[in-house]
Amino acid sequence: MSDNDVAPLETAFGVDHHVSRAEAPERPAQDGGPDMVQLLNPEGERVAHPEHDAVVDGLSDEELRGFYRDLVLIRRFDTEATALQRQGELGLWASLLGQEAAQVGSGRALRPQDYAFPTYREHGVAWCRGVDPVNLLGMFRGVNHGGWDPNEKNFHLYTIIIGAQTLHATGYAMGVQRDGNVGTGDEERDTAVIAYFGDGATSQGDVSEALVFAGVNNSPVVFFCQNNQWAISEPNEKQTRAPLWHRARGFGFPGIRVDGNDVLAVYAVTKAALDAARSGQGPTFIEAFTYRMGAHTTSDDPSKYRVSAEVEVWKHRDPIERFRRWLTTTGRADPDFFDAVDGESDELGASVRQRCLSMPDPGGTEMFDHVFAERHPVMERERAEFETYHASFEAAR
Amino acid sequence: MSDNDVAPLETAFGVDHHVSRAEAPERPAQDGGPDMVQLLNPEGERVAHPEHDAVVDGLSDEELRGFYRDLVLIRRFDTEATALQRQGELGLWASLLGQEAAQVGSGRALRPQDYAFPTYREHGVAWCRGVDPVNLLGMFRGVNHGGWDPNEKNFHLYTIIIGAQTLHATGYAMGVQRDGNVGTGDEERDTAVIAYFGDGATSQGDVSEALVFAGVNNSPVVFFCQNNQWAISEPNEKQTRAPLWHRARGFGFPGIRVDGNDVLAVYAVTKAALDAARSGQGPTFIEAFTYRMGAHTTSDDPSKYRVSAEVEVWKHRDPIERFRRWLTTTGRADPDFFDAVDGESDELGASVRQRCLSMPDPGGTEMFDHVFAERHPVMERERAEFETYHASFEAAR
Amino acid sequence: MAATTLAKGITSGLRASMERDPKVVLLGEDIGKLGGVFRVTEGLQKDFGEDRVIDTPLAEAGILGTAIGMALRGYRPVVEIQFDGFVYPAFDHIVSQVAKLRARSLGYVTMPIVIRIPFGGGIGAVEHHSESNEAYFAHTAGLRVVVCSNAHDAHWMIQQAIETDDPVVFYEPKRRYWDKGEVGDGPDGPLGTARVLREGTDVTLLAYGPMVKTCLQAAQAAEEEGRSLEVVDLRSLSPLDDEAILESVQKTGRAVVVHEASTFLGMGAEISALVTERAFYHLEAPVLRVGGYNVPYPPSRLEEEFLPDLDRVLDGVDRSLAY
Amino acid sequence: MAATTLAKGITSGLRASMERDPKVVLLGEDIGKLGGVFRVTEGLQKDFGEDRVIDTPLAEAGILGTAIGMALRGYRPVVEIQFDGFVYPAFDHIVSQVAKLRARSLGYVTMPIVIRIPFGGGIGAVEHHSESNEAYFAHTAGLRVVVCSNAHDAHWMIQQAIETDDPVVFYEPKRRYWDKGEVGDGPDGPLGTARVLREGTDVTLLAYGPMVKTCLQAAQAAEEEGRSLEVVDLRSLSPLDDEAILESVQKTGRAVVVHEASTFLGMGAEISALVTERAFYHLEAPVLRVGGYNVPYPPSRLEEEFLPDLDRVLDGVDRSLAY
Ligand SMILES: Cc1ncc(C[n+]2csc(CCOP(=O)(O)OP(=O)(O)O)c2C)c(N)n1
Ligand SMILES: Cc1ncc(C[n+]2csc(CCOP(=O)(O)OP(=O)(O)O)c2C)c(N)n1
Ligand SMILES: [Mg+2]
Ligand SMILES: [Mg+2]
Repeated sequence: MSDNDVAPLETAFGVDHHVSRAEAPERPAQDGGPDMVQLLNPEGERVAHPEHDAVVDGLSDEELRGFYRDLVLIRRFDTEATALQRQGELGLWASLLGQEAAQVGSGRALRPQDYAFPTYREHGVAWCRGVDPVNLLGMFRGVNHGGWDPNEKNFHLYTIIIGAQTLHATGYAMGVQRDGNVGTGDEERDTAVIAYFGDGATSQGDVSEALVFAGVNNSPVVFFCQNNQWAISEPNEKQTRAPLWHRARGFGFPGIRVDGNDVLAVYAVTKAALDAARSGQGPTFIEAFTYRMGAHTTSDDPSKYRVSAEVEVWKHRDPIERFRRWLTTTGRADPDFFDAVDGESDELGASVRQRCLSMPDPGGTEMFDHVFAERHPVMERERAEFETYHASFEAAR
Repeated sequence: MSDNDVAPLETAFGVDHHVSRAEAPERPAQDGGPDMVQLLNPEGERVAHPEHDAVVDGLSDEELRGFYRDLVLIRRFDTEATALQRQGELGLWASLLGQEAAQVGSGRALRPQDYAFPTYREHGVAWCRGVDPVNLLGMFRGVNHGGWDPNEKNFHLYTIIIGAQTLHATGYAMGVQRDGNVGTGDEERDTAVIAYFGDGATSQGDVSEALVFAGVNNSPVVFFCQNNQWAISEPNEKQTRAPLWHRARGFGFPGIRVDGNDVLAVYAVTKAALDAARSGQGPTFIEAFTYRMGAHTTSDDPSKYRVSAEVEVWKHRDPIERFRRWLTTTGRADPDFFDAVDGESDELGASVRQRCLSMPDPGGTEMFDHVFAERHPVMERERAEFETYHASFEAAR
Repeated sequence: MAATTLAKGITSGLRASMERDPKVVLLGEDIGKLGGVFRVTEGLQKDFGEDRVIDTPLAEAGILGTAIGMALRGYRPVVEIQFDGFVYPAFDHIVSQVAKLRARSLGYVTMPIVIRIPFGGGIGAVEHHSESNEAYFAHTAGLRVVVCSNAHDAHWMIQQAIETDDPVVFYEPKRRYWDKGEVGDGPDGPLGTARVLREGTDVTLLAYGPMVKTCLQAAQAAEEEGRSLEVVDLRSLSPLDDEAILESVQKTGRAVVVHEASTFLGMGAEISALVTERAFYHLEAPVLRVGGYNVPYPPSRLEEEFLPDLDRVLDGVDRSLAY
Repeated sequence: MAATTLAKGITSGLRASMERDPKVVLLGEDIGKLGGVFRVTEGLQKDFGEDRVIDTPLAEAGILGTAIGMALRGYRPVVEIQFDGFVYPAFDHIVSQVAKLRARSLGYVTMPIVIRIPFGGGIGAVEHHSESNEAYFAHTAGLRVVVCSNAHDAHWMIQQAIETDDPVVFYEPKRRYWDKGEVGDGPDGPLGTARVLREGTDVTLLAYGPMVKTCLQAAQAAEEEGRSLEVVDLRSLSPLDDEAILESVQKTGRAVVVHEASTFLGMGAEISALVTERAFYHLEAPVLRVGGYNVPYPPSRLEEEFLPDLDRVLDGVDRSLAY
């Protein structure tokens, strides 16, 4: 092979050294590598970045404290949901523990008119969009499959089929283009779409097809990949040989890796990508380099497949800790503020719990109610049969 | 976006200039660009290439004349098939006109133990593998769906579902790895797999998934994309924003663009990739930059969607003409040789025609014969019913 | 309107819908300049522009997936699948998303998507180009599945399919694309209804799409032998027009379902079960099925023997009458 | 052998096949260290290595597509689909390649692939985790579709499925994974045969997978009311064991088919059609169907009302006997 086509290849983990093609990928310590955008290091120190400094320096202290509040409250919500599952009130829960900064940073970069397409783990994004968190429990409690109005907060239903939502986001963005809501310069009109997905999802053909469609159409969509290093029990190297942020280039648009545990960096990078999309510069692929601190879901048992030493490494990179430290050392927040957030967080936990327990079960006939928009004889007949059957059955008792 | 993630993007056509993200792709003159490997220019002049010179210089004159013979005979076969279709002897034909060098160059780089997975247009590859060309007509005549034994010449059946065969090739290569037939150093044992597909196919999720699987498993498979610029009526820019050879990098292995109308370059590049695969260095993605000179198939009418000026440009790049010129000017072949090939080619045309016309129609019950390997009551009952019905029907006449 | 082909009936129907509603967009492979491999969308890109008649990348999952996104944004996508055998890469989006999104969202979201599929055999094509896969979609709760059999229905049913807020899989009998017929002034009843095309008293033939013509010919031939066959064009496979089916079978007491698809779990199975459940005492014979054999679609030189034809339909009628 | 769970019956069956034939390889998501989300492949990667128990990338089309390639190279891939609702991205490879390759190649190529699908509801799961999609594959010519309902069959049928040179879709009733049963010394008849699990004279219950247990319980309850129900475990959905089905229904004159899948074009439709065609004069009542409603699988708090249970089965029996 000639040199012009084989620039240094990287392993999936961004350690930027030349890898011979003969070497099989192995599992290194997960380090984002030198290309990763980071504005706040794990010690809570601000790292200068010529391109992104201006944006974060422009954030008011109130906005910054707002980020912190989001991070804490969404973690609290998540903890409560996990507890509710343990107590049998939810059938399942997919925790976002460790991914708060990736979600809050990106979620807060969205404008009201933007639209988000989540997986099943974007509780933090939902929170930023203003979706009532209790709504997020419905699916896991088994009372509905989602059940919020996606258009109320421009936040689509959770999508469980891995990767599918990236195409929906792309199509939505193609609609935005047809509405003329790109590149007008009107801040309230220009619209971007953001598609969330995991590292595992990048293997699905759907995700690659979304990159094709978005590239060809130059659509206003940001592909936001939370690389939490694991897809259930499978580590990154079972999904890809190259770092994920490299993927986009071959589809004709930029890819970038950001420290997913750094809320400032995620905010800045996502904002830049969304701005680019809204102004007609097309898609961007963002790999938020983070870690799934908990189990895949409450049904999972990570002790079967990963070592706790790895988790320990990532504990030191906690997204909330470093941000709190920075807020403190820079004098942007004081102990009263932190106490207030803790108080609010306890209230949130209690109210979520109480409102979860009082979520009504759906009535049996509801399963027939929303399948079709227009009259459908089979629905009508089965609904009637269902009622008759249950009535007779009750009567017989 | 920072510079480190946005290196100059190219349009799909390899013109290597910086394209702002805002510019929508447009349709330039198809030029392979400076990264394209070319050893023989359209004028038939040898272009030096430090990496590949040795390989082609090592080819004997006889081998080189063999390439020429292949190119001419396969074009003759293709012309005959097109004629047979026009005369109603085939239901359809997918011509390889213009792609002879891409197919012969790659096909001749294969070793007997290698395995090829074609689309429906790889008549030239089939020829190089030693598949009886009449077999290729069966599917188009409607007497079978392929009907050769893939394992006889290590040439899989034609695959019509776009892109599917790239996964089959990858799985086959995973089998080769498990057989230990990679990197042993034994020339007759080490095995590579080659998957053929078109530019349009790159949009299919299957193809991207094949790149994922091949990358992760470091499998001995070469992805050979014949970019003939068109997928039926859709030009490259409807399929991709980036040049196709860029695709591979994001999946962790090299991509390379080669002049698909230059049999020497295709041979050299493919041989290097196959050697790498066999020796355990994993996959390569080759984009053979070529042109579909004819219609998509005999059912197609390209006048609806492309201008003849474009076809004219490519006529000057004819793969056979340039090679003939080079063989002549370098004294590697003389008029007698060319005459002999022409004679052989007429014979091939006549024999193919005659053998096509005498291909027997299948018997009706054959449709039940090969569905299952083991006894199946439905097959047996329906076969019997079929026979009874037709017998009674004949009797009634 | 003057006589026109079934294919052009769809073209004019698409055109009418696009003129009426700017949210109607078409997506598919080669539907722009080429007008589709069957020329059904011919001229539409020229008149409505590339934003509304979209030549997509070659990826069916991508087509359906982006169509879903466009529907979520308020568009009404009409998707063309180039041939029946190419719908499978999009299967996941159709059954897991298109069919379920409304129910999943408790009705907040609608999926006004039409999936046009040229289907069936008889045109001498290579493999994957002659499939009849309607049963997969008819079995899928949440989809409407309809089939046109003539130019008139083609023209009106495509408009009805586009107008409904529910997703519709719209089958087009490709070997009847070039058959001509009159297009009347309005649709014959709402989407979801069957139509009796020929009245008769001895046996009911239930068919759809390409087999409707075959059944009408069979009925004609049977008449010459003194048998009176009723021909029902089902038009809608999901929901089935139970009432129309039962009414006819209760009258004749005998039914033969005819389709190109393999019989095992084909539409004939459902219709047989349905009729038997709901009209048991009216049946003088079991509902019989005449369909494709339970083998992969054979090479085209065998398709005449694979597909039901007039004789096989009449053989079915004979078997029914033998009870 | 001692009593074991259905899940572990499959594990031991896989192990036996892998020991016997080094060409048997397993592919799937999370089947290695984790042993699959249902732990069916637990311990196998440890014992047979990563080359034979392959944790694949998260892409079902990729899994099936590469399995096809491995089969072409002489391997016998056993694929695990993590949950029923995730098989659709692989649908194209299953119906266009796995099912057809042997016929296409005139028998030169065989496809000894087993596609394991944990299926059905009743475990309180979120959406896409409780689907019963067997009818899609049973309608597809070229596939064999089987379902186990107990530990014994699980253990032996998986081995039979691996041994046959034909492709097999192998359904595992996930809510019965933890049910225990004895595993006997050998299989009860070849793949493709049904089994009468309980003899009876009044009505035949035809079921498979998770509903077998429900039907056995219903038969037990019915006995207490003096009714004698015969329970047939179909075990094979394609091909159906016609003879066993007909024999039973000819004896009782009445049949109720029970499954979790939606009834419209579900297995019950085919069985009803088949029985009516071939045993018309034996039927004292139409074949009735008790199944899932024709709606997308509901949220789990409603699944008890969606799924057939003992009472709904007995209601079906009552309706049959009322004829
Ligand atoms: C099509 C499909 N296949 C399989 C699954 C089962 N599954 C659920 S989550 C998951 C792993 C996802 O990993 P990743 O994309 O990295 O997201 P994460 O869960 O880490 O956020 C799998 C395999 C699914 N939901 N959909
Ligand atoms: C899954 C699928 N979708 C659509 C088609 C119809 N089709 C056949 S060939 C073709 C274009 C293929 O273009 P390309 O991959 O560039 O190959 P080429 O024909 O140019 O060699 C299309 C859309 C198909 N065969 N399979
Ligand atoms: Mg992950
Ligand atoms: Mg092409």
